Amino acid sequence: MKIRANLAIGGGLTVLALAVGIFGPWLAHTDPIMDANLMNAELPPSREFWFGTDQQGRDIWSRVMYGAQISLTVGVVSQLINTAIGTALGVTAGYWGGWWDDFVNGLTNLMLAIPSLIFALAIMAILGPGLTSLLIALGLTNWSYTCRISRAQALAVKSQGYVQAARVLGYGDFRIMFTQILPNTLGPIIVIATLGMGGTILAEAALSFLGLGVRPPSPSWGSMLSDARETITTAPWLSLFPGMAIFLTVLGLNLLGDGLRDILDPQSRSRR
Amino acid sequence: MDKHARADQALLSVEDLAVYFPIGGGVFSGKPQMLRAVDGVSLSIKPGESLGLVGESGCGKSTLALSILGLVNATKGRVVLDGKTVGEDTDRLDVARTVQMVFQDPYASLNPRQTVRRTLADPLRLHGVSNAGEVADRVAEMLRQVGLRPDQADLYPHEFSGGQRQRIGIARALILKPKLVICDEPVSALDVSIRAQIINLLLELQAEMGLSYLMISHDLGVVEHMSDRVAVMYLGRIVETGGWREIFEQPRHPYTRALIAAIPDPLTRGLAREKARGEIPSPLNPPPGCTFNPRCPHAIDHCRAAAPMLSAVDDGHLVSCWRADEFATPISA
Amino acid sequence: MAGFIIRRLLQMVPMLVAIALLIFVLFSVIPGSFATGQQDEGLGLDMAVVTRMRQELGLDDPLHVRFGKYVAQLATLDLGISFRSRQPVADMIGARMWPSLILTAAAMGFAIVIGVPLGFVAALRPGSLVDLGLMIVAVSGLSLPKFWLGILLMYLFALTLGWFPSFGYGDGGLYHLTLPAIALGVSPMALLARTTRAAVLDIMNADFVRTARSKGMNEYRVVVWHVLRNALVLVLTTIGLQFGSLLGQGVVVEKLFAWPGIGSLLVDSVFQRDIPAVQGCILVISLFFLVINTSVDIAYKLIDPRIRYN
Amino acid sequence: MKRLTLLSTIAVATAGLFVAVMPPAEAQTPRKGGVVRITAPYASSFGNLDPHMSGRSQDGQVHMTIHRTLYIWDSAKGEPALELATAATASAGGTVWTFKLRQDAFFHNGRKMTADDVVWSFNRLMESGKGFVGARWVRLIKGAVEKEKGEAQEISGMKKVDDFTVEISFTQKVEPGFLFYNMTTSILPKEEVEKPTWAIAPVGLGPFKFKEHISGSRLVTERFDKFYKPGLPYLDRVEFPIMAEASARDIAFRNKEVDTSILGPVQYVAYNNDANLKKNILEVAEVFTRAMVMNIGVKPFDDKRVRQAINHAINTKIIVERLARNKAYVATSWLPITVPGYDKDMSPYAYDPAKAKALLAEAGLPNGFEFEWTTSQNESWGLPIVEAVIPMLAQVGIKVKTKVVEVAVLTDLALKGEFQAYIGSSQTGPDPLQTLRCFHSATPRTSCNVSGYKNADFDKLLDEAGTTDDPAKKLDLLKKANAHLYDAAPVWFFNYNKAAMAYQPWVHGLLGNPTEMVHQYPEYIWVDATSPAK
Amino acid sequence: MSGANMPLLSVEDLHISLTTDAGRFPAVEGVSFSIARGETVGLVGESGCGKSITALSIMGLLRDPLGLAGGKIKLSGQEIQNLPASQLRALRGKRIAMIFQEPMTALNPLKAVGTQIAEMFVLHQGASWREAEAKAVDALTQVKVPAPAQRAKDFPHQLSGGMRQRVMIAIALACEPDLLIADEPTTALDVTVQSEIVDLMKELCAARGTAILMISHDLGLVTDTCKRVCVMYAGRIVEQQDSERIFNSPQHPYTQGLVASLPRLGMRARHGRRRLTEIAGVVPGITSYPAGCRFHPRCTRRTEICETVVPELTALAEGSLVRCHHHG
Repeated sequence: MKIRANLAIGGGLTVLALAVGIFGPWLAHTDPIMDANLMNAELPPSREFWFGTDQQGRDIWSRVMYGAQISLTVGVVSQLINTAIGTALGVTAGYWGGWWDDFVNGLTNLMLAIPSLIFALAIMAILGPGLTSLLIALGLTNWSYTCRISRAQALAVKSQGYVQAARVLGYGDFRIMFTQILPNTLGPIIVIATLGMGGTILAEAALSFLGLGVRPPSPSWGSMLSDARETITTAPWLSLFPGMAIFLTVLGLNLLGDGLRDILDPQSRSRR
Repeated sequence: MDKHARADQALLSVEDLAVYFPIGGGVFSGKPQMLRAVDGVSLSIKPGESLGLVGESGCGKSTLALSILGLVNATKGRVVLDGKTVGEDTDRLDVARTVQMVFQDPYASLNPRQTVRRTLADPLRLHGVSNAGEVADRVAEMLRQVGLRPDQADLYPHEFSGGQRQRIGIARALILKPKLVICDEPVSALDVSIRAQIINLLLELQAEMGLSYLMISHDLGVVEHMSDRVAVMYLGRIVETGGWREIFEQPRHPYTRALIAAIPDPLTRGLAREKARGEIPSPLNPPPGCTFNPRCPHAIDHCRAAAPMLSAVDDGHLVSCWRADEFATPISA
Repeated sequence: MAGFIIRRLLQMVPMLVAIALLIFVLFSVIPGSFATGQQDEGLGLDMAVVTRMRQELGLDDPLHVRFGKYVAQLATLDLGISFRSRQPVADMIGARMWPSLILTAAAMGFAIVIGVPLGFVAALRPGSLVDLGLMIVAVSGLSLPKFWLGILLMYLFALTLGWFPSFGYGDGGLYHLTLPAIALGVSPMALLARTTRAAVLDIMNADFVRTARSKGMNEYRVVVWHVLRNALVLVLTTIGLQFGSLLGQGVVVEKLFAWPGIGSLLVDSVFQRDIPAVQGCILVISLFFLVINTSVDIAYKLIDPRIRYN
Repeated sequence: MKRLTLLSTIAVATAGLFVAVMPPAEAQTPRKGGVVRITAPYASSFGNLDPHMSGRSQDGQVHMTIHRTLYIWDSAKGEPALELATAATASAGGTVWTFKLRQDAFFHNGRKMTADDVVWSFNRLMESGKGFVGARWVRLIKGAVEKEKGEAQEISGMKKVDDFTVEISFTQKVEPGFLFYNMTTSILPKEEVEKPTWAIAPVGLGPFKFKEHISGSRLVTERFDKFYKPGLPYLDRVEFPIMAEASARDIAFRNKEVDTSILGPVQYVAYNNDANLKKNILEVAEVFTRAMVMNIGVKPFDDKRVRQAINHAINTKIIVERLARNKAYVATSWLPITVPGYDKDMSPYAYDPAKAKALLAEAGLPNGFEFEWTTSQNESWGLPIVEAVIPMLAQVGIKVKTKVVEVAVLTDLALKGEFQAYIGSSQTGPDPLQTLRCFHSATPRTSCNVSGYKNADFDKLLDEAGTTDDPAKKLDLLKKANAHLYDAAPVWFFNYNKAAMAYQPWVHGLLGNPTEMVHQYPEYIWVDATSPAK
Repeated sequence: MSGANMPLLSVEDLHISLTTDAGRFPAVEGVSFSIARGETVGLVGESGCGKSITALSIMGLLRDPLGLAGGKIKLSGQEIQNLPASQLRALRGKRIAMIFQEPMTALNPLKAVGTQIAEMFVLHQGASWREAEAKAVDALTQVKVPAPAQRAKDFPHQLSGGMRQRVMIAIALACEPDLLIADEPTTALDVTVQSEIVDLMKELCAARGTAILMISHDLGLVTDTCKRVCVMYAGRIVEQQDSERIFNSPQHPYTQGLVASLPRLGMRARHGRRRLTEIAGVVPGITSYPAGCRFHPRCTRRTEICETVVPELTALAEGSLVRCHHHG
């Protein structure tokens, strides 16, 4: 009996993170923004404050619970945008080929050539800090792998008999792409999206560090961690808990992605 | 020439069709080469007739099939389906209602994410059958015709065996009631013990529905069994065509003879001298003269110098070989 | 071969032009201006100076005029003059190039030296506890924010153990290079471990490995003679992509460790709206990516006969 | 000498408030030699090594080391002191000044400084078509604007009297010390400036000469032996390791890899809680005022009662205590503690939500209102403060929408008036008159009247202070103007910054410079033998 | 058994199991056959019947999830199924060699084919690489590759399918093994090339006295190539016959059905177009083998006993065995 350990651990951590993301507001003890009590600033973990308090005297437990919402929103939404862009471009490029394929390839190489963090940094500088900007910045800059994979998948699926059959039956191109190609390319795309979600959460943290992250009122794990980095020697709990939240979530997503790859995309493990 | 194959009578007539593909080439990488996949092919099929198309990999039979279906553009020549020129007088839907295809690999030719019902019903809806009841009835009827139970319609392809999948493939090809069905190696991917079921089914359906078949196969036994007439292709050209009896009993082209000699069957022992040498050359740079000459056991100097034309040796039996007259003897015992 | 290399190099040109256009357009709409970005804090700003700066720097020209000038400049390999230092951007980047390159190379070296063997070991015992353990370690490397990892490394190796300095360039030697290189190299290391594992698993299941076994080879020879090279060919793409983008990923690590690379120049320039410097940095980072990937293509041509003879 | 008297008076008046703490009197004699490593904490690189071109504090660190100008800020006395000039005399009602120059000042290239260098340097600052940051300090000289516009070849108001005497005519009554202590008016050697290496290897009159600059990593200067102050400098080298990242700086400082470190509030507390580190912290009240500026042109901020209500609604004291960690002083009005005109008898707005509510009700806003608060992410005068204030304002019914932008954008928006309220930090010294002019109705928003404040009474007070010759009266007028601002509350008075710098125990001779803590006087710094730096 | 009559290879009561998440399944059950020196034996059956894994088990190359579950494999009387890995390796390539179905993927794409042949001489004859490369060219000459010295430097993708399979044959026969196992050696090739390859293999083996175990789904190919044929169905051998008699007088209902269902060339001319005889039903998968005779659900002659009792392999005549309750 083979235990798919990565799937189990990864899935478990991901479900946990999602649960926190959804139920965070109910799990939190206090309001993460309004309940700043400067008299309680920087208290270590205790019975009252499970994860301690931050510099403003806010309950870190509550902020980590709320932060899940923002961090996961960033991860999920921007990755959805990436997936939509990458899949749309990749599938059409793979299916149609020709000049469109050349164009999409060029665009993909262009996106790859400018490292996504740099690109996101530029977009954040232009749009200004904030959640919406972040979703756009991270959503527009990480689709090249999805595009490449979905293009390769579309190319592979395109030569399958059932796509030929659909053409023979008179299906239009878009109908073929939607009903025949897309459903059969989703496996690897889901894998990339899962892995990419982790990357996006980390990118948000990196942008926060560089001063261009998502910003309150609501906290994100990345901004919490970034804000707490100065106190790593004096009040380590400030960075420990958001740091662990990021680490475990991204680890979970990565393990889940690896596990899903074994199931959904067994033949192309080494592509990419 | 073939006086029976008048255009008005033929369901399908392919007239001097050529399909070339550019290979390679680009802004920085020089001139593309021309792959002559199909190079001047003419053939026709009458209503209710079966034409067997024989050839090995790279001979252009798949490209020919695709151009009949209007999915590949002709470089030269034309395809006339039911009196209409494909691509000019027809759109994709017209062609689809006239000609359909059964694919080789029953595993790859069914969308794994669609139920049998969707696979069969979607084309109907696409072609204007909007009444839900009628769609359901026709799907059920079609399944019955190919030997499946209507209650299996809601299963997914992986729940069927290879033979059953091929039945679904046939049902899909027939659901629009086409006149011509292109069968591309319909049994070669199936288990040996299943092949007979599918061959019998295809023949029954032909009789029942008055279908014409273009039967593409490298298995001469299957072709002989199913065809009225046979065409043999080699490197994009038809090298020999005629009635099934002429082709298999008195093949005039050395390639046809080599194909027969190559069948691993006790029946063909003793035909060693007819076997071809070496391998099929790349269609990118075919040999000069008769394209079969490097492999031909009977090649003479003239074969290397000039390409023979397809010409009649008998009523309806055309061969493209300089020495066709010398091979008038029957091949098998 | 020479023709192939020239062709591949020529193919980079349109890509670079496209990148130049993209970043030009992006940064022509960025809010905040260089002049106001010059202030640290407070508003003791002399608007007369601002106005003069704008004129001097040609910022009041219409967009298409500026782009024309920019392209004309680029055509002569001139990246323009920095708003901030009034030095040629090319000189500024030139001064940062070497530190960036050694950091990137060291990080990639770390990633390859650790990641590839890790992936190999894991793949030779697929599904074992060793495999699972190694992969979780590798994936953990992918799951840490770089700056946090960097701070932890500093804390451990500089402050607690005193093995390495916590920051700075020093004389550019290994002593100062080690910690930033590890911080930067951990995520490509993890990716490489993962890719190597997958590649080796793929190859181990390949038919020709079965052929090798049927020849009577022992597993060691099977791996050395047949698996290694094929797996490395599969890993090469990942190495290329990672290496190529590492110069850009260096931003965070350079800023944290006060490493004088292009990344930290870029971030500084973004915040101070030194647009010519920003554009120059991104262009150079992209050029680096293109050069690395072109090199990988050429390397493929050298080691993979399937490509060599096509 | 008249001017100096005035300054001295002001200095005496405020000396009691100085927090600038000199290191305890040294028992040891300064040691010659050694290296000090002063961290550059504000950005990942030095922007421009030309002192005329950069006003950034971080670049100023280097300029203070390599260059000198006519005056220098005397941190001990809290006033500008003569540096390259040995005497300055005023005539014509304070509009014409004659400077006697040092005769022992040499550039690093060995050439002696003369009056020509001063004339040339100031002329350079006004060169047309160049955006020299230092221009603003020279613009008050007669003929400077004409030269700037390209209408004149030379600044007509500058005259070389002899090789070591310069006469400068101004367009109005000025105190030149407040202008020419700025490093952006450094005296530079023409022949070096014209060399192509100028931008990368500066040459000046300072105690240390340029040695090496690894862009983005460090800058090194070494002792200049012909420096004009006898026996100085002590050090062989001054190094500036660049470390913008506070967390990394903390580790590096604790690891003894750097000799000084500017402390943010978080580290200020941490270091003060550490018995060892606590001993070596230098503190100074800097001339920066942090405040939420309200746009008077936007309703309801046009109503004084609303502005006062906001000041009452916020518990400033607790924010300064807990969030700024006492690394700041609660602001009473606009002028900071170390600047003449600050009135120590005034007390800050009391935290009184009830009163705030009452004021709001009076202003017709019993249910409060909502506004957009633009902020940067600065830890001392940005988002964290806003986050702490939001719940306080909520208690009196004021809802806040935050708009987070970069500093560069914040400045832009502020100057354009595109904000309802923003929080920022303003330099509020050392010259009180110039500082208060930022609320004068004649001052455009693009200069510094960002709140758009207009009040005739206030204008009158300032105009009078600008023209009076009586120092006591001037001080009194400044106090009145400052008190006027307190009542008018065009801003939420948050705090005056306290700068804090940790230094290693072997470093001596650091001075708390209230104009900018990182601008040290390198010639006075020395290190004892325990310094590990080589 | 005396040395002279001792078969080269004898497989006795071989069992191979497949382990999946759902449990262990018998993929091959009670397979026995033997091959004499120089003899050609065919193993024929449909996909999944266990013929290929039987071959792999002889090579000792079974890998997870497949495993040997019982039985003996003897080479010249010596049991080899439990030999230590190193001794088994010494046999592989040297005494038993194997050719695989896909000549493209069975060769390392990154190595010149000459080198891949040369490996055999280095491994088994201790030759230096230089000698081995020279011998590789000889080996290519023997498999009738034109311009062998140049081809030796070629990489697999530069060769056609037929050429690649010749290279595989050269590798397999490099050390003149006693037994060559050919697993569907021509399935991926074109019809005209197929017969050339088969002829070459037969010719070379005959010259060396090498025995052949030919594995294929193609009844025609096997009977054409081999003297004796074993027919496998669902993991068991159901019939063993001289190849002459397989087409003429098959004994097992499955074999009979197969022969009757094939549209052989010339049949229509001789007998007219007759409806082909069908074998009803589907080929069972390893995890769903029926009890009793595994062919019984599809058999026209089945009775109750077939559903429960596994028929024994019974000898009918010299070299003729059948596993059926109702054979004949």
